[in-house]
Amino acid sequence: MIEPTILQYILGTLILSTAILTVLGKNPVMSAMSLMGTLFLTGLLYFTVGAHFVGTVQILIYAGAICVLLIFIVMLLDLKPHNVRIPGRKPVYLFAGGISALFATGLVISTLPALGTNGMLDSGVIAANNLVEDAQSAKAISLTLLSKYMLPFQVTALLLLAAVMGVVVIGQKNKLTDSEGKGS
Amino acid sequence: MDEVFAIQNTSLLRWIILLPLIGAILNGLVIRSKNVRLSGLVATGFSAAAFFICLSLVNTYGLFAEDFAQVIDPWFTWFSVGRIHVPFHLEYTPLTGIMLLVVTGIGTLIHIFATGYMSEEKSPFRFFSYLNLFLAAMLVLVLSSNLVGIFLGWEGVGLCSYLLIGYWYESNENTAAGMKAFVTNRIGDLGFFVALFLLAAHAGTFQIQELITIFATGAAPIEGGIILAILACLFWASTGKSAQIPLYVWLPDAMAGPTPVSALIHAATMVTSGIFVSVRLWPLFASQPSILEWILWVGMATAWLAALIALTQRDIKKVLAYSTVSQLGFMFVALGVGAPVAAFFHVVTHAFFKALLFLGAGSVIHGMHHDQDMFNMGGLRKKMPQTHATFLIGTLAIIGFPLTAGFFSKDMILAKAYEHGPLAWGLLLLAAVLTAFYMLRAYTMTFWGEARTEHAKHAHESSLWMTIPLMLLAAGSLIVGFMETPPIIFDIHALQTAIESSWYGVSGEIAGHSGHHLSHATEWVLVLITSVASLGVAYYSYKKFLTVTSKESAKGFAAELSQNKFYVDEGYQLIIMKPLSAVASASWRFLDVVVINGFLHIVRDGMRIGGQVLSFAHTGNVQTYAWYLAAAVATALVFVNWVI
Amino acid sequence: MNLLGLFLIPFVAGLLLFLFGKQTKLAQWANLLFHLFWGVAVWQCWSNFNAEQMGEIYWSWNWLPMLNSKLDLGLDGLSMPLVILNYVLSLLLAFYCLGKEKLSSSYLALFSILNAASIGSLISLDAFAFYIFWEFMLIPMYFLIGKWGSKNRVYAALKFFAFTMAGSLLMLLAIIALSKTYGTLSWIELKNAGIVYDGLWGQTGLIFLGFLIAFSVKIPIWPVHTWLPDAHTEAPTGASVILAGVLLKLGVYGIARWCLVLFPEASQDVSTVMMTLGAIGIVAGSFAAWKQVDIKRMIAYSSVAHLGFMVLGLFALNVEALSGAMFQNLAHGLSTGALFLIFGIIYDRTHTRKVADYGGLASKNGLLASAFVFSAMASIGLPGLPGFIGEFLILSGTFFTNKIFAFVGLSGVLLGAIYMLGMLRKVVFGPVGPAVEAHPIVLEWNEWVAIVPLLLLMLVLGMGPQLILSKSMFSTEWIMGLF
Amino acid sequence: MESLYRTASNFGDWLGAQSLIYFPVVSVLILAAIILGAVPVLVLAERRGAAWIQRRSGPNRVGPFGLFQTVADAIKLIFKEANLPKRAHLFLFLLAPALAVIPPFVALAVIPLGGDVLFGPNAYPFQGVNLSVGLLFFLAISSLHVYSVLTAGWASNNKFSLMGGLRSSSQMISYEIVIGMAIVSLVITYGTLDLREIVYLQQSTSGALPAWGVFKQPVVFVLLWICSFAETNRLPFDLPEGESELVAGYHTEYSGLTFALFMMGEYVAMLAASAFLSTLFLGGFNIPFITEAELLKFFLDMNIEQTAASIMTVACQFAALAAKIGFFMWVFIWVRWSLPRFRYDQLMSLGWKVLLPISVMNVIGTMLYSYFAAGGAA
Amino acid sequence: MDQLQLLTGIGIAIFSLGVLGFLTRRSGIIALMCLELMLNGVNLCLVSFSRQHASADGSALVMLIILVAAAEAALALALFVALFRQNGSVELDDYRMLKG
Repeated sequence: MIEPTILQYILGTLILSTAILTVLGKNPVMSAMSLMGTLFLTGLLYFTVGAHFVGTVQILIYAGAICVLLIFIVMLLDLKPHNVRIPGRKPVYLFAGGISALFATGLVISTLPALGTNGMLDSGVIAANNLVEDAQSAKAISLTLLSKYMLPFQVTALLLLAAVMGVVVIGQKNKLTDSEGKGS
Repeated sequence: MDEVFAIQNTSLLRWIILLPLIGAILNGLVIRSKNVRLSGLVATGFSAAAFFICLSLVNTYGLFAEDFAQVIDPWFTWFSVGRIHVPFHLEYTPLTGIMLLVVTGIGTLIHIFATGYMSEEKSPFRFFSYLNLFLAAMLVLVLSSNLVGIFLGWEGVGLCSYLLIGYWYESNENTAAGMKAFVTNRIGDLGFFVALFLLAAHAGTFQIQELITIFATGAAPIEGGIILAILACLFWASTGKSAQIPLYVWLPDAMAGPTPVSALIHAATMVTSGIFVSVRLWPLFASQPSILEWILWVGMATAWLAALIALTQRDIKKVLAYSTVSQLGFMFVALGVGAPVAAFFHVVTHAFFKALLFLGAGSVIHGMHHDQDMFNMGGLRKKMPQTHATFLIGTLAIIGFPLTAGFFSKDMILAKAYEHGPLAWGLLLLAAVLTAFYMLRAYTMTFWGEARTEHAKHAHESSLWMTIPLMLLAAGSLIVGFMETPPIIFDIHALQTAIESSWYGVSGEIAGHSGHHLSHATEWVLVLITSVASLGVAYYSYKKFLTVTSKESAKGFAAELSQNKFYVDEGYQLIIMKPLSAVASASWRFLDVVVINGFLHIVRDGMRIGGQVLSFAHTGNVQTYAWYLAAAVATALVFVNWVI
Repeated sequence: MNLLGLFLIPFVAGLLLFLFGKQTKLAQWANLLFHLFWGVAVWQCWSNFNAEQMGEIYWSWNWLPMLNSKLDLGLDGLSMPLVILNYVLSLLLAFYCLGKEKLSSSYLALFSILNAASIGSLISLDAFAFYIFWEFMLIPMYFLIGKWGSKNRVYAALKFFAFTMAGSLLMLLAIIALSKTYGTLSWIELKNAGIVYDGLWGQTGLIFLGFLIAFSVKIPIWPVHTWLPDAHTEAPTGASVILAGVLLKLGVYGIARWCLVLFPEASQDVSTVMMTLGAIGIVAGSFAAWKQVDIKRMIAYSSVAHLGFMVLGLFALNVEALSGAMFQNLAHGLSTGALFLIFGIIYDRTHTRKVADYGGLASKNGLLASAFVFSAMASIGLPGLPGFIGEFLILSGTFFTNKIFAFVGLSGVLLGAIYMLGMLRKVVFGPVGPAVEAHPIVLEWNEWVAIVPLLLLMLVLGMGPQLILSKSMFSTEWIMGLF
Repeated sequence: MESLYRTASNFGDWLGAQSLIYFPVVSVLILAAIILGAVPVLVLAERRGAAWIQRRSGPNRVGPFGLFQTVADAIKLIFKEANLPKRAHLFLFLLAPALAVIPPFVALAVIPLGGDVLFGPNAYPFQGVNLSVGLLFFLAISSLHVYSVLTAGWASNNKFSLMGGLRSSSQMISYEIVIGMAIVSLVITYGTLDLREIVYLQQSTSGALPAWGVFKQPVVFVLLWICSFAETNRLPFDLPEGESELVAGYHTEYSGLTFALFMMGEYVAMLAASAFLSTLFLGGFNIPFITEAELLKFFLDMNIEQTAASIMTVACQFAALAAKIGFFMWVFIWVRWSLPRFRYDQLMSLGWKVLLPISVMNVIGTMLYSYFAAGGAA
Repeated sequence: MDQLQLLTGIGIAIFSLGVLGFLTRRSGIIALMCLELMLNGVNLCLVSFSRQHASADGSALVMLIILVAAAEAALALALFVALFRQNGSVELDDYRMLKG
């Protein structure tokens, strides 16, 4: 049982607020920026639990590439707040809120109690930390990825290739999107 | 019954069958020569070879031997499953021997004749290979030692007759006639099938020898009803193959085939196979007298009906055809009165003189450039003397002119009929008289009087290919009668011994039948009555038809009726074929198309409509689908967390 | 006895044939070559085939433990003749295909895979494996009909697929139930598992019905037969031949192998009903065939009638009838196959199926005409040709159990003569028809090579049926021993 | 002094950043001070260098050799008004300069500046943070640099700025691909992502040469060098701010302190890049031909007590690193005043059609090499 | 409360927010962002699970997810650009070509 640290609380609040901004923000650019914030902060959160590699990759790809793309496109299409429609219909919001609330509660109920309680981490913080460090190290992850998840790994590679080709085909007209497509 | 009969094995018998078969294959598949002489000679060669083998057999194993040794050719096992065991064995008995000689001998002669007759054929090889094939099948029928084997030949000859009737396939009539022949025979064969089933079910064997030795003598526990049923079925089959009422209708139409075919298949050999089989199985028939009555009266009716129709036919071949039917009726009458010997005797003699008549007619038709209407002939006796002479002999033989073949056989039948009862005798006598009438009519109209058409004027005698067989057959129809003669003349009984010795020692005496013999006086009386009546009527009809014009045709209701064959074909069409065909199309159009497919299409359309109805849920908007998804997952969550 | 090769060779061959792409000619010769290899395997199986056993497993692979399914391969008197038949037909078709531009490499490939599937379902002694192969047959067939068929092909293909699928889904349910109940799907184990019969509407009964219906659709038995005429009519020649020659037979085989053996009591219960259906099939099929104006359709309906005979034979439940049915499988496969093949060859030249367009074939090509007549005669069961043996055994067997059905069957014999000869009369004989007039009907060597062996085989089987009967005798008696 | 370290790390623990920032405050403070001090020097160096290259005497009035020129500029900038354009997105407009400065700082935090400082048994590495994935971390952080440009371009609501922003974003992303590929082959060679380890790997001497990365992966060295120009928007890749085309690109609207922040950000980025390059290829803080141990022993032999000796060692090493950084900085300046600017399509085609293939080829080559060097075993 | 519980909670919250956004926002690009949010939430949970069991599986899965997300984002954006070029809008309501 490791109590969460202040830093983690801070990060959590930031993450949630940026996420809310993303969802509810009027201005697409702001949403995109705050999405970037969410992702970046999530990366930091990974750091706080010792998952350096994952955190780095998260920042590198999510914050560094995907969000740039998003923002880039938003800017390219020049989506102004006034041409981003927000549904005026209350019930939609109500329903959606209800459903997502349902998700939240349901998932929380079904997962949280199981977490943190089992012995892995209660047996001495340090040992657990080392253990976790090892488990989260780039080496361990790569080994898992290349041994246990070999097939998914390869398939994902193929998927990326396909995506590149698809994007090239789709964006052929416009040089910019073309290069962006490859850029991802 | 081995202790009674010493069984001799020989592999000679199979060659009798194989030789014509080889001939057929050679002609039909290998040589395929357009040259009629070549293919004719090949075919003739093979059938002649078969004939000589038969001769050698006959003089090896004897024909009229008192103590006859059974000869078997155990060839191979055809098929054998559970209760059904069918060996393909061939068997030689004196009866078989005689039939073999008749088939191969007359067959060979007809081959020779055909070589001349078919001279202007495009593809003679086909004809000759069919002929040889027919011989093979017929010989299987004759030689086989069990009923399934006989059935093989039985249907085989049916096939060949089908092919040969439809030989000139360009015209629809011929093919229709062929099909009619085949189907009618099939109807008969259903009886044969059932007989075989009954045998398989109750006797467990198809071997004729076993059947006779076990069941005719009542050695095996089998109730008479079954045997009766079997015999009835076999008789039904015979009415098909041997053209008796009600299935005789195919035979006259079968005249559509080339004349040699009519001579060989539809007069001499195939059509008599029904009688042949009955004679082979005679002890069985004898053990069931009740079936004989049926045979008698069916035969009688056929003899009459055919004779009556023959009276007014214009087509010479039709006349001969109906006379054949009527003669077959005679033979069945003979069976019916319990005289297998007489029946088979008539088979043999009839084979000769009817083949002779047909070939003569063929020669005439050939001379007349294939005009078959007698009203267009006349005065041919000058033009084609040999044909005329031989035809005359044939006519005399068939009307029973004393000391010809027909005289002896028919007289024997009449005598036996008289033994059976005056009524049968009287009717049969009248039928014989009718025979004399229409045969003389045909003869006179063809050969006497004036030539009534150009064809007739320029008719010419046929080549030796055709006349020589005629002469031989004429000789045959003069002499074959002497192998079985009444006690009052020469008193020869060769045929009787031959036949009775081929029943494996079982007597052919009819159960509870007093075998009393006629006194010589009665015999004389009968003979005289018969001859006088026939000859008288013959002379009358000769006079009547001496001066006939080509325009003349039948007058009066009876004549109409007879000329139109009593509308039997039309009746069959109306009563059987039309309703059947209607039912057929109804069953297809209604059951398959309307009911089943209709149901299916209803189901299909229902599904289609349902799909269209349900497709409104697809708004095409991503978020709608997202909503569905979310709702589903939410329900799942609720279920997981709060329900279970 | 290398049973694996028996269906792997054609399967691999099929996959390879796909690679030939546009090189049709090459593919056709390659196909022939593959048949050569396959022939070696078949010959091996035939030469050291042991007729004195039933359900002996020669090769097994525990492929799906979680489904209690093992890939058991075995060959016995039930399957052997059909394997041979399948090979022979396929080989002759391989000859037939030569030089036909339309029959591209993918056609041959699908064909080869079809063969693999049918052989597989013949030699697999495990319900699930059987089902897999059974279903796998549909796919190539569907494409063969749907792509290479004639005008109305899509409808036909869909109908064929829907019917057979509907049937086999029931079989799948039955198989699942078996696996759940008895924990095994191996044929021999199931047979020894002592399946208790609790009435036709009990569990076992329903399982039985599942199998039965699936096979009945495939055979097809009377009420569910309407897919057959369409499929046959629209299918390309080769597909028709294999359909008539092998696929339908698998229905009969399936009933003998799975229904009769595993559920004897149930079979007894339904025997009367099935025989009635079979008899109806004979009569209705013959009637329908009589009234067709489309030659292939007429042959198809004649198949319906003949398969009615086989149903009679299956459910007469005695040795004669059963071996008769098994033999009739072969006979019908050869004769109808020959009919379809010959007519297909004619159709390749005339491109019409209407009877009215034909006539006088004999004067155009005598040999072909005689081959046609020969096959027709075999199909109407002329003695001396295999059809007779089959029908005779079946009907006599039926006669032993129930005379009425035997008589109805006999009417089928008669009607067969009527419609077949009627067709011959209009197509082969008579004055020369327009279609025959318009096109030269001269056969390539390879087409002769395809036809002649069929005719010879018919002759051989007609006079020497013991060749096959002796092979299947043990099996049929073994099965009937269960009753 | 050690207690200082102690408190610092305890503070870090209290903050709950066990492994995020293992907190050697001193080194960080020193680092920050150095950087902040270095920037004006660099600016001056740039201007003098430019002058020297252009055969003119640059700023030489304020102080000796104009040493205080930049200070003066700084003061001017600080007191100048930072004007905010109308209808600009205020938040982002102000966020952009911050984003320009922060990432390079953070990136520099993972660069090892020197060996360990020893206090008795404990050794404290002279480095901002010792991350196990420092290499990747550096990339990740430096890839964030693009946001400043983007947001600046968009927020200042000016078409030139937007143009500059878009350009720079696409340019950066494209060149990051190349960098990533190059890094992959480098990682294969070194077999670790830990920069400190990498440095120590280059400590030894192979033959006549120090075991520097530049000798192991010359291609990667060149690639990364070129890319570092692109990443820092320096000539010849300074299209985002092509004065002649888009007035000043993304920072057209900026003035005063905000502009100063951009300037500073650029120079810090250059520093970071140089440090990165020198760490990876020029043996980082290693002094050629002398290992840390030798150096330490040398000082100890002059019987200086341990901590001081270690500190002196670290100082020497840091000097070595500074020298290398200086070299790179000078090359930056040199290139800027020597080469013309690329055209945009040339830039792209260079990135995609030349550098990327080369780097991929290099990766493959490296793989094969390492595979067979390891004797075919994986 | 445990660290991991906090992390997982945050992940779940992000996920739910993503759901909310995806269901309500009409702009395609923002919907895409919400998608990314959901993925991110899942990642967070996975990381905490993988830490919980001290095994690298979770993180490995995160890697894969990130890769897929990258591909997906690239494709989606390219599509949006194409759509926008065709008929100047990325509003989801304007595209109902999938209507059955």
